[in-house]
Order: sequence, then C-alpha cells, then structure tokens
Amino acid sequence: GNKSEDGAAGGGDLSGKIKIDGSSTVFPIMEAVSEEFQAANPDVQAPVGVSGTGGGFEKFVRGELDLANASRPIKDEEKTAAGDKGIEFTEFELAKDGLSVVVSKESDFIDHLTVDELKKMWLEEGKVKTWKDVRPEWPAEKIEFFSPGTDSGTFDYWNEAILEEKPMRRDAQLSEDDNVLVQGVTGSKNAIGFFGYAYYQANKDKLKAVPIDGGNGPVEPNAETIESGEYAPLSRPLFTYVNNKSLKDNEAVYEYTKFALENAGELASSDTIGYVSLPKEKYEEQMKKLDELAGK
Amino acid sequence: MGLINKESVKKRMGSRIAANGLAKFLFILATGFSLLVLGVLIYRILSQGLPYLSFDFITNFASRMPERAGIWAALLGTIWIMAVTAPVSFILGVGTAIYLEEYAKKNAFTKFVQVNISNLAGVPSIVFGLLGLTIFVRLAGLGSSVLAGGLTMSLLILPVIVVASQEAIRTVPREIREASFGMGATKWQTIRRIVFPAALPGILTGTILALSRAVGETAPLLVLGALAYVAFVPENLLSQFTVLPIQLYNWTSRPQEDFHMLAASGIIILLIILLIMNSIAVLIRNKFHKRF
Amino acid sequence: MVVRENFQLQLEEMKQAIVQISKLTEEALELSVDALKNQDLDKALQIIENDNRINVLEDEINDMAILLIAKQAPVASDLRRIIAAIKISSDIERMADFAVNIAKSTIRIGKQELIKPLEELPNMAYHAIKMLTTATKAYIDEDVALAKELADLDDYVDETYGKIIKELLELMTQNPEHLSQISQLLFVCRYIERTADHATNIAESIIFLVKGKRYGLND
Amino acid sequence: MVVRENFQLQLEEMKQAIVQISKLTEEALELSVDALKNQDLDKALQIIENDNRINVLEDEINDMAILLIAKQAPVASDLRRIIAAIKISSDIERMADFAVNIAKSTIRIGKQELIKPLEELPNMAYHAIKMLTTATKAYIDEDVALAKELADLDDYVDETYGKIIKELLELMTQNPEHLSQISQLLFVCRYIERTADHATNIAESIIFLVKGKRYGLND
Amino acid sequence: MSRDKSNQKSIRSMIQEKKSSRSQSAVMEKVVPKIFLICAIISIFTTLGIVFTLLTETFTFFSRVSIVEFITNTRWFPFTSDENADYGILALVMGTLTVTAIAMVVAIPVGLAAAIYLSEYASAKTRKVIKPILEVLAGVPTIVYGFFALTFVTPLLDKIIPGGISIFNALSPGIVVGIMIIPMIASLSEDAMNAVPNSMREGAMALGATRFEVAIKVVLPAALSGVIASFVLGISRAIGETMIVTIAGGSRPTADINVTESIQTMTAYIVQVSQGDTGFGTTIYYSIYAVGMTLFLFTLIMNLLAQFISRKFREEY
Amino acid sequence: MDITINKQMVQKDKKNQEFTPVFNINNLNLWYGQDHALKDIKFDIPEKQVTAIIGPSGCGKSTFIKTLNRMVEMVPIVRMSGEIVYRDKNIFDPKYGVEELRTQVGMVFQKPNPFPKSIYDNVAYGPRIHGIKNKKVLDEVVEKSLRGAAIWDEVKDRLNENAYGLSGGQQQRLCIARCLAIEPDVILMDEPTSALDPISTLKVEELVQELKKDYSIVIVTHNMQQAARISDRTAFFLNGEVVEYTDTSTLFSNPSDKRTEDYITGRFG
Amino acid sequence: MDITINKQMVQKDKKNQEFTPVFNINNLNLWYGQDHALKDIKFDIPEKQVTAIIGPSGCGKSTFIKTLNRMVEMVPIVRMSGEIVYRDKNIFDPKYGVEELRTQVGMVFQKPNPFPKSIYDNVAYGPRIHGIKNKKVLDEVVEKSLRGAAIWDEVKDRLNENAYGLSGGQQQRLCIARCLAIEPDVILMDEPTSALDPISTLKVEELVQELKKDYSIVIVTHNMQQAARISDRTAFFLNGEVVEYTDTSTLFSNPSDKRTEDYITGRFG
Ligand SMILES: Nc1ncnc2c1ncn2[C@@H]1O[C@H](COP(=O)(O)OP(=O)(O)OP(=O)(O)O)[C@@H](O)[C@H]1O
Ligand SMILES: Nc1ncnc2c1ncn2[C@@H]1O[C@H](COP(=O)(O)OP(=O)(O)OP(=O)(O)O)[C@@H](O)[C@H]1O
Ligand SMILES: [Mg+2]
Ligand SMILES: [Mg+2]
Ligand SMILES: O=P([O-])([O-])[O-]
Repeated sequence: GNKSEDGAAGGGDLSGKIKIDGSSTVFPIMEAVSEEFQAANPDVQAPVGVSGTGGGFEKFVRGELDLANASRPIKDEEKTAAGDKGIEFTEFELAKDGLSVVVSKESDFIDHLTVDELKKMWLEEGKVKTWKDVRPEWPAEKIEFFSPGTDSGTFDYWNEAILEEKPMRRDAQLSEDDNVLVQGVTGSKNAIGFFGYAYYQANKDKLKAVPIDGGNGPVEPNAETIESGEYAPLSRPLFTYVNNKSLKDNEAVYEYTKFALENAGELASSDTIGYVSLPKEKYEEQMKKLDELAGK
Repeated sequence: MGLINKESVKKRMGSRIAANGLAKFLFILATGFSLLVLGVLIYRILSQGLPYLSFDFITNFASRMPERAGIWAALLGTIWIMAVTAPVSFILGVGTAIYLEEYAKKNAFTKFVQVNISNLAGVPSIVFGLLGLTIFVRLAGLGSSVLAGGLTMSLLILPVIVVASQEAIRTVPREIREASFGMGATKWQTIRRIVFPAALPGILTGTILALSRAVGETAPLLVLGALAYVAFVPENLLSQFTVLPIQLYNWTSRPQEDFHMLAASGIIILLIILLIMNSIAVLIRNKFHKRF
Repeated sequence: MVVRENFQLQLEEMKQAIVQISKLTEEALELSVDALKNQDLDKALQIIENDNRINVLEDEINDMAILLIAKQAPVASDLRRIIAAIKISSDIERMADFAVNIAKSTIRIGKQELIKPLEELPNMAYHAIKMLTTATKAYIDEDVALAKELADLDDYVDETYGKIIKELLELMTQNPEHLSQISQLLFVCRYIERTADHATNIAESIIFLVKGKRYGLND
Repeated sequence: MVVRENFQLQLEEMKQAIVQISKLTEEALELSVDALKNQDLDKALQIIENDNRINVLEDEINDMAILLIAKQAPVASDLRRIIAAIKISSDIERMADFAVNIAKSTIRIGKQELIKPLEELPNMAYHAIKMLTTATKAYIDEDVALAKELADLDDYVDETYGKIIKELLELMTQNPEHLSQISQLLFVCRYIERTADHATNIAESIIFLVKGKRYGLND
Repeated sequence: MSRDKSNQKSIRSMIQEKKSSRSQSAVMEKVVPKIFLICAIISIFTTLGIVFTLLTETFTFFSRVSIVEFITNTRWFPFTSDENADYGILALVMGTLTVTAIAMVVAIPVGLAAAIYLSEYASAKTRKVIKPILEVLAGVPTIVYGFFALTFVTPLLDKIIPGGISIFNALSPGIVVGIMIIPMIASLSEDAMNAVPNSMREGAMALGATRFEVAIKVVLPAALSGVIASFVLGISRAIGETMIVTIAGGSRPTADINVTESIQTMTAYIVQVSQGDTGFGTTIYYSIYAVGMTLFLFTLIMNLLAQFISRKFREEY
Repeated sequence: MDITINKQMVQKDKKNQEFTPVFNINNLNLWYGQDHALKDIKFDIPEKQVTAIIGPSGCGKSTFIKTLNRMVEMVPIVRMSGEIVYRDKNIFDPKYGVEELRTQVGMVFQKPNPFPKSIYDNVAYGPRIHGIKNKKVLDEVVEKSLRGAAIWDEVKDRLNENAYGLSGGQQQRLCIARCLAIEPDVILMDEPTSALDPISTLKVEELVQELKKDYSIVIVTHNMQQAARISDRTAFFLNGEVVEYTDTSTLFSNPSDKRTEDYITGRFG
Repeated sequence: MDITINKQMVQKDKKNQEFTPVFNINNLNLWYGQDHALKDIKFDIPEKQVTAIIGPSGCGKSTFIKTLNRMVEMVPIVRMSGEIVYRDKNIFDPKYGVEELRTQVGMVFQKPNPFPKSIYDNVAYGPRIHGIKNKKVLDEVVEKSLRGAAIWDEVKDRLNENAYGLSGGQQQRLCIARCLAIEPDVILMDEPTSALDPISTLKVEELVQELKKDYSIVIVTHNMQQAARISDRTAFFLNGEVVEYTDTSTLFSNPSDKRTEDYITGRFG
C-alpha cells in the first residue's frame, strides 16, 4: 500500500495489541484499516474478528474488546449490560452502506418502487402474492422474496426504514450470507431482494437495482446518491464502538481509531469494499471527540 | 438323493448369473456416481482456484486486495491449533483408551464412560464451540487464544481418538500380553512396552484422521471467537489466531468474485493438507497392516 | 458313543481271521492224527496241500496287522491286540506245520503195518488239539482264566509225552525191524508236544493282550 | 536335516538289542554243540541256565517294539523295522531254545560213550550257526542279497539232515543197545535243521523289512 | 547344547539383584492407572460442561418461553417483537429431519452399493485406490459442499423437476449432505463387510452361489450390525451438519414438509443467530441454547439407538 | 463273518488301481504370478472313494483341491494351463458355468465356516439359492442333510438357534451338512479337522467314511495319520508335484518313492 | 552300544517313580465362578523331565498349567483353594511376588505369540524388563537363547527384522528362545505345536527333548501321539480331575484306568 507513508500516524515505533470484533458488514472496512495501520506500525497487532454485531457487543460489554464493529446502533439491553460491568464507550460512524433493492435482470417491467409499495410487499399481513398485487399492470407472477437474515443489522435497518417495526412476511427467503441472496435473486425470475450496496456492485451484471421513490421521485443507488443522502431512506450507517478505557490506557487503540477515522471513507468506498464514505466534516468532528476522550 | 431337481437348478442358473451381472453394474454405477461428484467438485474448485494459487498466496497475509491476499496467518494458525490439539487429544485419548481397555473393571462407571464417549462423538461441533467459549475463553480466562481453540478442538476430536485407540488396543492380541505377563512383566511394563507400541499404528491412524477432521472445522472456532483478519503469526499459546476454514469462509462471504476465487485457492491448499494427512494415515495403515 | 468304528471293525476282522486260521489248523491237526491212525495217505497228502491256505492266511493276518498299525496308530490294548494277533497267528501257523509234519511222517510210515494200534499218541494229540480249541475260545472271549487253564493242560501233555517216548524207545528195542516207523512216531510225538507248547504260547499272548503283562506259562 | 532323532536313536537301540540276542544265541548254540561233542554236562547245564537271559532279552525287545509303536506311530520302513524286530527276536529266541534242547539231549546221553565220534552233526550245526551269523550280518547291513544267500545255505542243511537221519536210523539197527542215545541224536539233528529254518525265517524278515514284500525262502 | 554355567548364574542372579528396582516400579503400578482414570474422567467433564453450558442458558430461555409452547407450537419465528414471536421447535426439528431423511435416501443406497462393490467385487488394487479417494470426499470442507448445493445442484434440480424448485429448499442440501455422507457409509460399511471372514464367502461360493447372492445373503447379514452402525453414524452426522444446510437450505423454518421449499434446521438456526446481530441477553440469544440442547438430546437418542441396534443385530461369528 | 471278507479287505488294499474316475486331470500347471505352484499334475480321482492329499506346508495341496471347483480363481494373479475333466466335461469350458460346477462339487473348509444364521438357514442356504422355496421340501432337505452329516440328533431341537452356538466339531459337521444339502457329486475337504479337538476329529473322520458310500471325497490333510486312517487312495505332493499317488495302504506301509518315505516317517526337512 | 543301555531304556520306562519334584501340588481346587474346573489335584512335577498333560477339550489342562505360574488369575472370576509349592515356596505366599514366580516359571503358548518387534528385541524383552540394560550382556543372552531354541542359525543374519516375518514354526521357537532368555527353571507349554505344520511340530518336539536336559518342562497337548513321543511322564485329565498320572510308556502301552484307555484308543465320546 502506498497509504503507509502518509498514514504513518505513530511513526512506526508504536506497539501493542488491539482487540477488534463484531459486524461482518463492517469487517471489510476494518480489515483494510488494520492492514494499512499495521503496514505503518509493524509492531502493532490489530486483528479483526467477525462475531457479528450481536456477538461483538456481547464481548464488548464484558470488556473483552477494544473496538466493537456494528452495523446498527447499540441496543438498550446491551447498554445496560455494559453499564453493569462499568464499561464506558463511544460510538463512531465509519461509512454508509446503501441497501439495494434488486430484482432479476429479466424483470424488465419494474422501473421503480415506492417505499409504500415496498412496505406493502414485505409486511406480514400483506396481501401481495404476485406482481399484479403490487401494480395491476404488472404480470400475475408469484413473487419470491429474499432478505438478509432477520438477525442481521441490514435487516434491522430495513425493519426500521420500511416495515416500521411491523413483522415481516414469513415466506421470505432469509440468509445470513448475502452472496447466497445474490444467488437467490439471480436464480429466480420473479424474485426481489435487498442487501448491501457492495453486493449489488459486485454483481451488477447479473442483477438489476430498483430505483426507490422515497417521496422525491425514484433514485438509483450509487456512490453519490448514497453519500449525499439522496438515496433515502435506504442508506444505513456503519459504526465502530470504542471502549473509552482502552482509548486512554492503550496508545495503540487511540492511534488506530484515529487512523480509522482518517482513512475509513476512502477505504470503504474503494472497489474491493464497495461502501460509501461519509462527508469529510463528519470524520473531522469525530476526530475531535476522539482526542477529547483520549485527553490529547 | 433326489430332493434337489438338478434340471431346474440348471435352468435357473442363467437368470441367477444375469442378476449378478446387473447388480454388479448397479454397484459400479453407485461407486462411479460418488467419484463423479468428487470429480465435479474438484473441477469446480480447481477451475476457480488455480489462477490465484502461487507461492505468494501461501506466504502473504490476508489483504483487502485480492491480488495481494494470502493465507500465511491462517495456515500457521491452523498449524498452531494442531500443535495444541494433537498432543492434548492424543494424550487424553490414548490415556482414556488405555484406562478403559486395560484397567477399568466391567462396572457401571466404565459403561457410563463408554456410552458417554460414543455419545460425545455424535455431538455437533457447534456445541463444542459453545462449550469452549464458556469454559476456556471465559471461565479459564484464556481469551480467544490458540490455547483455547486448541483445547476446544481437542475435546471435539477426543471421542474419535478414544474410540480409534480402543479399537487399536483391542486388536492387540491377548496372546502377546500373556506372553509379557508370562515373563514376569508387570502390568505397566506390559502396556508400555508391548500393548502401546503394538497399537500405535492404529492409534496414529485414528488420530491423524481425527486431526484432519479438526483441520476442516469452522463452526466451533467461529463461536469461540477466532479472528477473521490476522496479519501476524501466533507467537505463543495465548496469541490470537485464525485458521484456514475461517479465512475461507470469510472470503466466500465477500461480494467480490475475486475473493471467491481466493477461497477456492485456499480450499485447494486445505485439500492438499487433508490429502497429505490422509495419505500418511493410509501409509501407516498399510505399512503395519496385519502385523499379528 | 463309540467312535473309530472302522478301526473296531478292522480289528474284529483280524480277530475273525485268527479264528479262521485256528479252525483250519484244528482241522488239519485232527485230519493228520486220523490219517496217521488210519494210515490214510491220501488224507495226509491232502493236509500238505491244504497247508498253503493256512500259510497265506498267516501272511494276510500279518499284513492286516501292519496296515492297522500304519493306518491307525494304535496304542494300549488296541496295540497289544494287534501284536498278539501277529504272535498268535505265527504260533498257529507253526501248529499247522506240525500237522504237515505228522502227515509227512504218516506218508513215510506208509502202508507198513503199525507195530501196535495207536491209542495214547492220538489221545495226546486230541488233547493238544483241545488245547488249541481252548486257546481259540480264550482268545475270542479274551478270557484270562481259561488261558491260564491251558498251562495245566500242557502239563498233562508233557507228562504223556515223557511216557510215550519211553514206551516208543522200549518198542524200538523190542521191534528193531520197525525202527524207522517208531522213530517217525517219536518225531510225531515230539510234534504233538510242540503243538501243545504253542497253544500255551497263545495263552501267554492272550494274557498279555488283556493284562498288558507278560506271564510265563511255559516255565 | 534329520528330525525325530530320538526315534532314530531308539530304533538303533532296538537293533543293537537284536544283535545282542543274536550274539548270545550263537554262543549258546556253539556251546551246545561243543557240549554234545565233548559230552560236557556242566557246559550243557550252563547253557540251560544262560537261556533265561535270552528269554528276558526277547521280552525286552518286544516291549521296546510295542513302546516304539505306541509312542512313535511308525509307518512304512520304520514300522516294518519294528515288526521285523519282533519276528526276528522271536526266531532267535527259538534258536536259543534249540540250544537248550540240544543241551538237554546232551544231558540225557550223559557220559554214555558215543557210538561214534560226532562229525557230520557238528558240521551241520556249525553250518546252521553260520547261517545265524550271516542272518545277523544281513540284518545289520539290511543286505537283501546276503539274506537271499541264506536260502541256499539252508538247502545244504536240509540235505545233510536227510543224510544224517538215514545214517542214524542205520546206526540204530546196527546198535540196538544205543537206541536211546541215537534217538537223542535224531532229535538233535532235527533241532539243528529247525535252527537253520529259523535263520531262513530271519532272512525273510530282512527282505520284508527292506523291500516291504513277503518273499518265501522256505518253500 | 552346553550351557555356560557361570553366565547362567550371572543372568539369573542379575535378575535377582534388580529386584530392588521393582519396588520403585511398584509405585508406577499404583500411580499410572490413576493418571489414566483422570483422562477418562475428562470426557465425563466434557459432557457435564456441555450440559452445564447448555442448561443454564436453556433455563433462562424457558423462563421466558413456556416449554409447552416450545414443544407444541409448530411455528418458529423469533425475529419479531417478543409478543409476536413463535418458538415451536417442531418447525426446526422437521427441517432437520427432512434434510436427514433426504440425505439418507441418497446416502444409504449409494453408500451401501459402493461398499458392496468395493468389498465384494472390486480387486484389492481398485479398493486401495478408490477408498482413499472417497475419504477425500469426506474431507472436503462443508462450506464447499454448501456452495456446491446452492450453485450446482439446485439449478440442476430446477431444470429436472417439473414446476421448478425454490432457490432454497430441503432437497438440494439433503442430497448434498447425502453425498457428503456417502463416503462415510461406504467406508464404514466396507470395513464391516471386510471384517466378515473370507471363509464365509468361500463357504457360499462353494455351494454355487453367485457373488451377488454371497453379498446379499451372507456378507450383508453378517455385517449388519456394522452396516447399521454406519447408517446411524451417518444420520447423526446429517443431523449435526451445519454449513451445507445454512447455505442451501434457506432459513424459513416450517413444520410442513415440502422438499422443494425452503426450510431451516436446528444447526442452521444456531449459526444464523450466532453469526447475526442478536443482542446479548435477548430471548433469541437464549433460544440458541435451547435449540442446542434439543440437538444434544437428539444425538444422544441417536447414539443410544445406535448402541441398541448394533447390540441387537450383532451376529456372532 | 467269513474268511473271504478278510481276503477282500487285503485284496482291495493291494490293488484297486482300476476305478471309475470322476475327475481326470491332465498336465495341470498353475502359477501364482511367477510362482509355479502346481507342476504338470496328472491325476485321476476315483468315484465313491476317499482320496487323501498329503504333503508339507506350501506344497500346493490347497491350491490343487481348489482348482477342482475353480475356487482358486478367486486369487486374481492365478494362471492355469492343462485340462481338468469332470465327468466328461471340461470344467474350464465357458459354457459350463462355475456356479454349476460348484453345485456338483461341494467344498468343506479348514476352519468351520457356518454363516451367522440359524442352523436351519445354514443348511437351507444352498437349496434356497438354487430356487427351492417350498417349506416342506426344505424341511426335508435340512433333516436329510443333517442326518447325513451325523449331527441331526445333536441339533434337531435347536434348529433355529444361531450356528455359532455349536462347538467347533459340530460346526464342521454342520458345514458338511450344508454341503450335502445341494446333493453334490464330489465333496472337497481342505483340512477339515485341523481346527478341531481329537474327539471331534474322530467324529468327522467317521463321518467321512460313512459319506463315501454316496459321494466321492477328496480330502487335504496335514495329518498323515488321518490320511492313513480314512482314505482309500493317497497322493503325496511336494513342491507342486505329485510325487506318489497310490492306494493308501501301499503308501503308508511301503511307499515306492524315497521322498514319500522320508516325509511319512518324519525324516523330512 | 551295549546291552545295558537297552536295559536302562526299558528300565527307565518301567519305573521312574522316584524323582526330585519342582512342583508339589496338593488338594488344588479351582472354580470359574460356579464352574468347578479343577478338582482336588494332587500332582508332583519332576525336575528336568518332560511332563505331558492330555485330556479332552475343556478338561482343565490349560487351567491347570496356568495355575502353576498364576496366569490363571488373569480371569477375574477365578477362585482357588489348596497348595502349590514350588521348590519349597508356596506360590500363593504374598511375600513371593507373582512377577518373581513367573520369572522362574516361563511359559510358551498355543499360538506363537512373538511381540511385534525385531527378533532381537523379542528375546531381549525379558532381560530388559528385569532391568538388564548392558548391551554386551544382552547380546550374549540373545545369542545363547536363540541357540538354545535351535533357531540361531536360521535368524542370526536378520536379528533386526520383525519377528512376524518368520514362519509359524520359527516364531514358536523364537517364543521358546524368549522364554529361555530369563533362564527360567520350569517351562510351561500350552499346546505349543497345535498351530504348526507337521515339520515345524517335529522340530519343536525335538527341541523340547533337547531342553529337558536343563529345564523342567510341563507340556499340555491335544495330540496324544505327541505326548507319547516326547514326554517322560503323562497325566490324563478328565473333567478337572487327574485320572491317571504315570510314566508315559506305561500310560500308552498299558494304562491302568479304563477311562484313560478309552481316551487314548479313541473310544471316547
Ligand atoms: N493366494 C496366493 N497368492 C500367491 N501365492 C499363493 C497363494 N496361495 C498359495 N500360494 C503359494 O502357492 C504355494 C502352494 O500353496 P498352498 O496353499 O496350495 O499350499 P498347501 O499345501 O495347501 O499348504 P498348507 O499345508 O500350509 O495349507 C505356496 O508356495 C504358496 O506360497
Ligand atoms: N476364562 C474362563 N472363564 C470361565 N470358565 C473358564 C475359563 N477358562 C476355562 N474355563 C472353563 O474351565 C474348564 C477347563 O478349561 P480349560 O481351558 O482349562 O480346558 P482345556 O483342557 O485346556 O481345554 P482345551 O483343550 O480346549 O484347551 C472348561 O469347562 C472351561 O469352560
Ligand atoms: Mg492348505
Ligand atoms: Mg487349553
Ligand atoms: O454481520 P452484520 O453486519 O449483518 O451484523
């Protein structure tokens, strides 16, 4: 990496171990951060785990981690648990992930979908069986639904933004593995599904992203529309939570977090990761917070 | 004489031979089917994985850039885990087997241990992951270290080794034990100098096959908290680690096609490792086959 | 359950062969005495001719014994039975030879008138033949007591033998013209004595067969 | 590699025992002829006494044979060797008995002057003894050719026997006072003839032992 | 053979002298079995550990969800608000059983046929080559099988089956789990059949039996306990199989059996949750322990069954 | 009993060179790979007699007997040349299937090898594979065969018990019964008593002598005494060759070959 | 060779009732659970002679021989009463360890049971477990023992090869050598030739007769002929009892008990 020179925050004599775990969605970003950070600071060990957001938090609230990656904000139960153990933490947003609603390439009749249509389609008590039930002019073909596991941050966000916390239909195909969803939607003509923007981007040739009309006309998901927030409401933030105590006690953690905030945007939006960077100001703001916490 | 009608026996001969031919065809077909599936699998893996397979692939750490990514950390992690698992499971497994076969009296306790072991052999590996997390990572405070992972794996394959060792010890003929006792050897002398060396090939074969199962295991280590991105090799037993299957699993779940191909390359390496281990087992098995 | 039936059968066959040879020998001896008494030369010649059958039978018994030993590896009483068969058949064959010898003497005496009608000699002979019959019976029944009785019978023969020899020697002095005839009778007397001895030998063999111990009846 | 060494050793021991009994018997026969010739009654008594040793030895050979069969389950030539040993020892023992018989005759003749010096009779006897020696040699070497020669030797004995008997009968008519002595000599002559017959029997046994076939030398 | 007397003395007396060292080994005699006993006890502690790990959390789970519902409800849908959630284990159990059944339908005939071929027809050379190859099949990581099911078998089935098949279904992973188990059944059955003494085959052949008759009427019955044991082990393995069903089976638990539709197995559920975002301390979090416990009980029953069966079918020879 | 019987016995022993052969073997050669295991065997096997094969370990006894029902072909590396004629049929004739041959030529093995089934099923196995299903016929066959093998009385009350509950000797007789059940013409026995104790051995020996009334029997045995006891003719094999083949009495009392003599008298090595 | 030798041979066979015993067994009873396997055994085993034990299967031969070195105690359900005195020491005396007893009383088993080690290591095993480590001493012991077991010439060039490469007969002689290596006083043999071919059997038999010059030997055998051939004294066991125990010649030519006679002549059943 040519990043190593300008990213050399600590000048190379830094050492220590950093414990990072959590969301698999955030993993590619943190992997990239670690890779670059370690290239600059060979004596620092910053491995990244993927226990999932929930698994990450479980460890985090026990004090087993320095950083917990999350694709959703921390829940109340988890906060309480952290409180019980006396763990104090800070949330940092690293990048954004656009949820792409995709259909098979063969479904050329679909030009866009509104948020309401999505809601109607995905709700449990929804009467939607065929495309015709969505819009009368569409064919009466049975729709197949694909969704990330109900246990994923992606789903959580969908739940919030589209379903508004109402139960989702139970005949949707769920999978924790977004590649599996890609396969699913590619493989069936009348399928619809949603997953992270990165998965769409990597499979553009096989899938068709549906423009979403959030009230301001149909918007297609791409780097600009997501970064600008134009693609609404389906872009979600990706976080990392830092243990305040580690930040103070472990110089490496501080340097690492700072490095992450400096580089996350650029790394996340690279081709091999496929997320969207936050606006610059957002990172600077967070960096300040970081310095305060660390007492720098 | 005369209850058997020689004529009808002769007449039936043709159809019986035909039935044999048909059955043989079907049996070959079934065997061929399995081999065909294996062929397809291997073909798919090779066609995907070969392009990325290189020396660098083996010696590089993982990277976000597919062309720079390698499996060094995972490979060494796997070796480290095996370095813990192999001796621990071997010692515990053989010890248990020796106890059960040589020392234990035929009582309820022994029977219970026996049933318990064969039951453990059937417990899904993911459950062992939960166990390892609770006992080694948390209670024992080892963290998600090589040691915790190795111990968990040890417990996972322990029953297999015990059963294989028992089998091996049982095939040591009673006669040669008697020969040893007959010369005034004590029980321990007999076990150490006769029974154990004689059973060793069987034990080793069983152990290697069990280890090769452990090499491919993903679920328990995932639960345990093994890491996915590691850019260093473990330094000691308390180091954090990743292993091959986790690295592969991680790559397969990436959106980009390139990572899927990396995974295929990794699978080739994993298969080669398994192949080597199996070959060693087969070698041992053949070399010491039917010694008694 | 009795096993080795086949072996038992063969032992039985061998026994029957001995009974057979013994019967033939008895007949031969009786005939020979009759021929001597009646100076029946044809009969005498007949005896000599018949002897071959007995010789062959002895050989057969020997062969049977050897085959049985080779094939059956007998031990203990089975073995003693076979060895006894060899010995007994040899004794009996020898007795048959004496019948032939008597017949030959008869022929040598020819039609020449006997110096006196033979009485004691045939009696002694019948006695000896009875000993053979007794021995055969003892053999069939493996009867040790009966076998032992033979020793007593033999004592009688020995006694008579002494008497007859003495008498014949006296007759010699009295009838020098019949020296040849009398010396033939001397020999016959000797043959009969030997016949009885062989019967005693058979008795010894029977005792050995049954008891597994040697027991001298001749001493 | 020769196995069953122990068995071979025991067979050898048995053979030696037969050689031994044969030697003793030769001696006895020689002594008996000497005693007869020289009218040496002490010698004659000695022979009778010594005979017991030979009887015992025959029993021992029999026992050895039976034990060997029981313990070693011999077949083929081994078996024939043992059976032959039984038969040969029995023949030899019988020969030793003839020595005793001759000794007894010697005693019966006593110091009574012999009607004529014995010449032909001892010669015939020596010939018969030589037959035993030859037989023993043939046995030791398992020499079939030598054994077959015995048949010829026996022919000579038979011939001589006829002559001597005739001569003795003539002597009888000439010397009626010596009837008793001559009849004893008649018997002795007969004994010697029988001795030679037994030697021929031994030859037959040897041929059987080696060839496994019966071969009639007496006919 | 002459023996050197002085030397004889020396060995015998040397042995006598070394008698003292025997007291030291007497200590070993006492200590060693105790050490091994401890090894044996570790296996019991493992089970206790599992039960303890599973039970504590399972208790918490059942304090929130009634055990009656757990057993009687036929629907499993935890990812919704707590009041709407369904925790009917039957749906997961049916998924597991469906996959297991399909796997067995594939693995038993094919595995057994391969075993019969290898042990009764193939030459020693062929056997020596094929058996290790099949064992490689058993060693292929299960993720590979998972994607094989999803990207190869499912599309294939979709073409074959009239009316098509869902992208996630029970059939495809069932078949692939079956394929994965074939080598295990083939290998173990072959071992069992190989252990049948050749003398028995010869006995039958000498009566004029064909190889097929020998295999079916003599060898198979004689090896039955081992063969059945391999089936049972295969079933345990199918029940416990995780990755294949997670990838290709979908995650829609249902108690209705339709092999062309998506299902979820117990193991897949555990993976789903432990990979997911479930908050620590939520009911869902505890539910995986309850499911794990159920799975544990299942394998326990299978194992006891296996032991019972192999005892029952053991033909003494 | 008459003397003629004795004569017959001796006579028969002396020369039974003329007999009806069931097997004519001519110039039989057999190789295991490079190993020439049978060399130019010429051999006629008589009908309704017991033919014994003796010889040191590895001389080819088992190999020879197994060629007669082509069981030897189970060894993959076997090659053969020469001719074996069974009752005017060349056994290697492809038209004459090996299954058919084996139905005519039964075999009993060294170690008793009953199937792990009931006693009844063991005996019924042969008839069943040959298509006999009628229960009554099977019952009859089973009883007759067990009687024929002199084991009926010992097992008649436990026909449904597993054959492995029987003693070794009983098992071997059961195997003989199993063989009788298909009514073979010839029975081959490869050291049938070498795994049995002396009493069981005697029983099997008696049985063999009983069986020769109806069957032609070829028996391989390590035990010379046994060959001597029960056979009519004996062949002595050495290094794959037939050194001597003659009637048993002659072979054991007066063998014509020095090597035979050495072997049977234990002078071998 | 002189006649006296013959006499001695017969004599010795006739009465060797007086001997120095190495074992005195008195009122020995043994049960396997409820099964009374040895009943009131009274038995003296002579020094430097071969004592054979014969009897039908299951009569207790092996059980008896195994009590002599207490190997029978490996069966957990065994109970014993009575006395076994080995050279004035009660073998059940707790002060007299069983390992020590077994060092004095070696054993050779039915099936050749070499250890799966090299020939050398097999023979050196005994001395080694008894603490002898000196390589020179071991070399010497190995050679001497192998010579003693008449197998040295056959194996001297392959001492480091695995013992399982030997033939059955060689293996059995190796086992005897292994037993000789600890220089026992008594050697127990439980049917040492029942798994061997006739030639190997003869070799072992010859060896046994050689060994009795230096060792007292007790041999169990199924083969009566063998007992007859090689032993000095023979005991006939029946149903756990000693029916007859006398010198071998007497037992086989003229046994005093009807049951012995019936057994040795094959009239048993
Ligand atoms: N399956 C085989 N493969 C190769 N060689 C064999 C095979 N079976 C036998 N042989 C060889 O053929 C020869 C004859 O063996 P065979 O088994 O016929 O001897 P045998 O006389 O029956 O011996 P034994 O008395 O030990 O049973 C031996 O040299 C043996 O090594
Ligand atoms: N381990 C054991 N447990 C129970 N009973 C036994 C055991 N060993 C032997 N027996 C019984 O003790 C009796 C004597 O057995 P043993 O083995 O001493 O006989 P054997 O004469 O050596 O027979 P074989 O000639 O078959 O070897 C038999 O009834 C047998 O069933
Ligand atoms: Mg053989
Ligand atoms: Mg025994
Ligand atoms: O892995 P997640 O980002 O879906 O928690």
